[in-house]
Amino acid sequence: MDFNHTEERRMLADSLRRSLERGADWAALAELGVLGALFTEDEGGFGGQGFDIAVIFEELGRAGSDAPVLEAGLAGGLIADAGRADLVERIIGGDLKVALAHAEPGMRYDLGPVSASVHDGHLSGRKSFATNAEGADLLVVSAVAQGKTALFLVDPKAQGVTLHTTPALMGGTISEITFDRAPAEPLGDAGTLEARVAAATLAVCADALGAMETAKAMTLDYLRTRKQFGVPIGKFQALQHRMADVAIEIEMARSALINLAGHLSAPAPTRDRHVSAAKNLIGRVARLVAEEAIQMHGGIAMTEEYALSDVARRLVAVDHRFGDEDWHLARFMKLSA
Amino acid sequence: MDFNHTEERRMLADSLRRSLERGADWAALAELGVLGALFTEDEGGFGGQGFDIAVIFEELGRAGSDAPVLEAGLAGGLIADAGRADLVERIIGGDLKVALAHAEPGMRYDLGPVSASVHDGHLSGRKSFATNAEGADLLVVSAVAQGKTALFLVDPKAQGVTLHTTPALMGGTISEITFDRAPAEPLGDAGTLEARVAAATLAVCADALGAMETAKAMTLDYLRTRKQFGVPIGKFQALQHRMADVAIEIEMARSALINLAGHLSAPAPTRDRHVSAAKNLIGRVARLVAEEAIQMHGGIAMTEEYALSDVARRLVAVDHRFGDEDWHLARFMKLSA
Amino acid sequence: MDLNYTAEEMAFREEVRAFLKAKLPPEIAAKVASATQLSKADYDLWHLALAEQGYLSGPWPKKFGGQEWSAVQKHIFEEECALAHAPRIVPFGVAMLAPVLQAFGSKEQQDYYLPRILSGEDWWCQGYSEPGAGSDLASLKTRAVREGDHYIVNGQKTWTTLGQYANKIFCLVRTGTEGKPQEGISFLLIDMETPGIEVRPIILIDGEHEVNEVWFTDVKVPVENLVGKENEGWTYAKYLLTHERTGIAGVGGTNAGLQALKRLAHSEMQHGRPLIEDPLFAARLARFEIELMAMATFNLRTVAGADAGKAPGAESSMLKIKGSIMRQQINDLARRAVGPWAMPFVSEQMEGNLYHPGPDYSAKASNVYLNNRKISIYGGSNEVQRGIITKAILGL
Amino acid sequence: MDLNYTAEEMAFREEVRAFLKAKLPPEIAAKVASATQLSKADYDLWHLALAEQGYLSGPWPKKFGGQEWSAVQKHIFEEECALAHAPRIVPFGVAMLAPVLQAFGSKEQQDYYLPRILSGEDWWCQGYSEPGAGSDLASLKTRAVREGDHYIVNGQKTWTTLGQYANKIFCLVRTGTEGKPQEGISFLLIDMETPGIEVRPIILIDGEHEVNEVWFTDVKVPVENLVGKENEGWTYAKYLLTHERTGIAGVGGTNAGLQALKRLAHSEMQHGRPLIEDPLFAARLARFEIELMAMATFNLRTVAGADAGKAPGAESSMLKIKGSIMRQQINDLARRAVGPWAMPFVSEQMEGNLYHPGPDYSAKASNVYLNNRKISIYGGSNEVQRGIITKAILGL
Repeated sequence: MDFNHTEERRMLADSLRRSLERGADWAALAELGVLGALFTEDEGGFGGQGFDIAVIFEELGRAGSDAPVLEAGLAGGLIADAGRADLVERIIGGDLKVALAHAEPGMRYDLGPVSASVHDGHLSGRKSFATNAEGADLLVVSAVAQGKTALFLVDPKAQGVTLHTTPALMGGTISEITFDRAPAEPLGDAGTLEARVAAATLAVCADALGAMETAKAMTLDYLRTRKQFGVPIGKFQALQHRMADVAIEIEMARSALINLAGHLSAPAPTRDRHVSAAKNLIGRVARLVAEEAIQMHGGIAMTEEYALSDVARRLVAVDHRFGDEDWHLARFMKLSA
Repeated sequence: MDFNHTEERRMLADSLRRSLERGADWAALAELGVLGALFTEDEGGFGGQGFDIAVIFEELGRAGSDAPVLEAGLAGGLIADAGRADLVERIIGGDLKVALAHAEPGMRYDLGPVSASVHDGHLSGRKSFATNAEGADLLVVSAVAQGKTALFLVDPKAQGVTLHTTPALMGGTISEITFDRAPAEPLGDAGTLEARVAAATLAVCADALGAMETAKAMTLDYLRTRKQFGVPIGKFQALQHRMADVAIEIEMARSALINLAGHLSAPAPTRDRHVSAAKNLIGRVARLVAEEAIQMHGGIAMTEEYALSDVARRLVAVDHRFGDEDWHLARFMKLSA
Repeated sequence: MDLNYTAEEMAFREEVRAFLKAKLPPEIAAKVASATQLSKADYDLWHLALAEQGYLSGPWPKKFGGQEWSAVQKHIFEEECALAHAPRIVPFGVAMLAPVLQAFGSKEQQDYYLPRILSGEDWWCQGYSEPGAGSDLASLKTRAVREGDHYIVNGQKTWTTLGQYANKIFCLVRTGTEGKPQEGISFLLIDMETPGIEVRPIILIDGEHEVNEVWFTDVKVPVENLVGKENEGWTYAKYLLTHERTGIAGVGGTNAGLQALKRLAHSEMQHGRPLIEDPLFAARLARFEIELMAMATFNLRTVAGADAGKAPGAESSMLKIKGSIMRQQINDLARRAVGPWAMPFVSEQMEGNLYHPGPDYSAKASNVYLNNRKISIYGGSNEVQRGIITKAILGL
Repeated sequence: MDLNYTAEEMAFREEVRAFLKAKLPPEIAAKVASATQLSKADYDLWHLALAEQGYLSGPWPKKFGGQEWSAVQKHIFEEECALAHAPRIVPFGVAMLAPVLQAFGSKEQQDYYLPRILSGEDWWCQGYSEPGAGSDLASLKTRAVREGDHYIVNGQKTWTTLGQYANKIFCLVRTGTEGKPQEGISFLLIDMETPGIEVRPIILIDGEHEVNEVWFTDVKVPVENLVGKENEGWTYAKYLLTHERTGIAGVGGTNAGLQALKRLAHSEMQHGRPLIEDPLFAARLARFEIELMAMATFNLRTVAGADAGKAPGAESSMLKIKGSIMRQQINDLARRAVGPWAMPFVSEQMEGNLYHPGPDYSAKASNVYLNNRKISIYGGSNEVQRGIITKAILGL
């Protein structure tokens, strides 16, 4: 048993943290190897394991990064599963930004059924909640063809593709996409979608942990410096004890994340049991941390200008991505029965 | 709208409180009118409304009384429903102690189905959770006769009746009773059982409220006097804030009790919705109050000798009488759908 | 004990309902229901409708043209308005400044300002909080120095709600520096048109513009704008804080939120079934409703007590804590209920042609959840309220 | 990162399992599983079985005959013992006094006492707490005054667990009154047979006799029974408190409780179906299991860190808080699960032929729930632990 990250992962995490502090752009992330670390050696990368994803996304979450790294792993992973090494190489190199358009209105957090369809090489349908699709060079889109759900590549700038993009609660963007007979290139079947979504859920959990650490650090800093009634508010025992509980819950979240990362390659029922356990627990803790951080800060945390607001929204959004607390609890119960 | 008790009820509550402090016995309770207040004028008493029950049991709970008043109202109420004014008069006068034997192993918190049966005037079966049946002069027992559940009167000292009695978590006693062809006198049908159990559930809720007030008073007293690290522990802000939350929840419990008392005579679906709302909420608060009172006291609260242990057990037992938090939540959901 | 309203109270409820049905424009109610920001015109329209009906001054003393509503009447009025999705009454003039003027203002101030509050000619905002003061209100720093017939005001106020629409502001300012921090504070009425006042928007965590900073640079305020006596403003401020607390639990709004959430949960689908049928969600909803039933009665007990002449006092602190937590919980449940539709995050302050792509009921779920984190912070944070309970009720 | 045990650790687990299977008497395991009180004979039997196998001294240094188990080994041992329903090892001699003697005792003390601990000849109990001291241990008042070759001890200790079985007690006593309260405390070994010692039972809220008061009246203790130096006992006590904390989260016991509860919920019926199928109960169980999965890893992270030489320090405080709360939660769930069977309340101290009328799994549900309220109080209450976290981890 060993709860230390490998030297390589620690180094990647450290340099990623420093780069993000300096405002790393997409090219810098690719240069650092962040994108390569999302893929296994077989796929042309040098990572792709649960703990690779964990260390990278914890740093992205800590820094509050909006870079579309999750999409590179999720859509890129599906591209890799289809054997398109040519595209994966360009993703790892930072030359090709990809995003997934799978969810549809009414699916809520389920992975199906899909209504979009492909006929004669053209895709029609409406997709929701596509994160960071705006600015992507290539979309991976699920659709029904010959009665089965399959994956397709669609150029977002092609005829028949319309994006309505808004800011996303967690940062970055989120798009509703309408496909009206848009040209679609077959990519492969959707057989690995669940596994890739499991990895993306791990990414969200790790991102949340990083954001929690930032929220905690900001709150502690504020408690130490902000004075009220003549003393730093961190001297008030009621806040101290609540902050101690917050710190404990963050350790619980970190532990759940480790469990998930260590079982990402396990057979699907075991993997998904850990996915749901971690997502449920981390969803709960993320909300606690966001709400306590705001409450302990007081008014200043309510302002857009103060950096905590971004962090808090990112934490609140955790529960809305890839299934909320209750959705995962129900799945955990089913998988444990 | 008026949230004050009538003058009569206030006087009854005050004198009951003082009598209990002086260690009132059964005759004294009858003398005070406590037993008469459980019955309506039609039944030969001078109360019987939700708020009569509320004020009486709040005092009994506050004092930690083990007197079988709940049984007088529950079994006695069923006797009154059967039109046995002769017996009711003796109950009100304090000459006849009664108890109900209805629940059976396996029924959990449901009110049926009943397995005990009556043939040729003799009752056979096993009853559980009969509170304060030990020492009762007469038992009201439910059993199936001619295919229908009906109520019977059984002398607990009669041939064929065996009680196994243990102390009850909330104080008083609880008996398993085996009936082996015990002589049984028909009382009536079981059509008013639900209404009488609703009233008994109100009694448990009111009793809980009284016990909460005692737990709160004892804890505040301890917080004011007990010193640790040189100061009264009530000066520690973390405890102050938790105690403030406890006080708020007790006000919520009191409010739920008022809602229930005010709707005890409403049509069954409305009545039971309030029964379940109050029992669910008061079950939750009772546990919180018991656990926080123990935790804030520390070690001394763990000892049998210190009076809080009785109070805490009484509060913990609330959730086990007439349906627990989840049982009532499920019923509330059903009644609200 | 009687949980029923009197015949008079029920008649009053019917009257309010009829008024709301007749006078509340559906498009304004729809905005309120969907948590869309109201324009100044929307507020003004509703203000005038209420004034015409005499409801705006309903709680005022009769000698100032009011009807001396009982606390129960106020409660009924608030409950019905919330259920009808009426805009909230902007409280700063009608419910905050007016009682202070009625109690401590000069005859001239009363005669001049009170009618202008009702007519909508003056839109008042509140200048209490300052950056760095928070719940420790008494540590305020904005200074007013007497020079002849004027005070010269310098400093900064913050969290000034709807200050962007106001033409008047009532301020707590420091006129003395001796004694305890509470001493040396005065209560000043200031015209927002006066040179040296600058209003700067604060965008909140929900992306909206609701509050402002107000900066004062050598602002000349006539001495006749002083309310009561110099250096005794703290007394008036405290009076104001304890005067109008019957609505503090926000039961009306929370109940309206619960009803809206129930409707929503019948529309939103999960696994092909309405969300309301999900046992985990249904249990959350039921637990909440059970608590709300209790809180409504807790609130009424306090309200009825206020009518019976008992000062609500520290019970208000209990109601504020529980009420704010429950309001936040219903917002949290609504956010959960809309599922992934909570992710598109759009505010009316954002640029571009942004609309929320989901069903109407989902558009503001995140914004409202985020915005209402404020209610456990403002008006004395829940931590401050627990401190009040500790002293006043628990005696610790 | 590697969540797997090493081959050596897995082999050790197998060895422990085989030992438990061969040597743990089923009737003792049944008592533990049903929370029935163990007799002194039960404890002694198991103590000797462990001693024979060398497990009792497993964590001890090799120079004292131990095997220097790693923290992970200790964890594996505790986990397997809990799952097999082995009696807990009474820690006072083996795990508490022994490390102190090994670190600070004289050669004579080590040679005399350590073998007697393993053989069971001495049953030690702990004389730390005093009435009125609670978590503020340093305020202790029991006095030891030197007279010639003896200390004369007067005072009172409390919460002395299983003191009714003990023939020896190690005590913190006050030998000096100057300086801070922590100064002037000495660590004394006392024979319980000495005249002037009286042990009085304390019946706890669960109705059982587990702890005692120990009264000292002019008790003569030979000076050679002083451990280390006079007035430096606080150092040794602190060493003891921080030495053995790998089991502090109680994961093994909580996990055993969860497994038992799952079995129970398949037997107990509600509305004619097993309780496990009730969605509300199943959700409680699932939430708990999810948390336990995380806490187990949190615990292992700390345990593995201890092996890597990191002092667990304030992380132990986190584990103590979370571990005690979760242990209490599983007891609470078990109490809920048995439904009305929680009401018959029977303890072994009660008189008469009392047996619990319900199914076996229900007999002690209330008692265990009540008894384990202690674990968030003793050994430094959770409030004290939060204070430690505040200073040591949060830096507030």
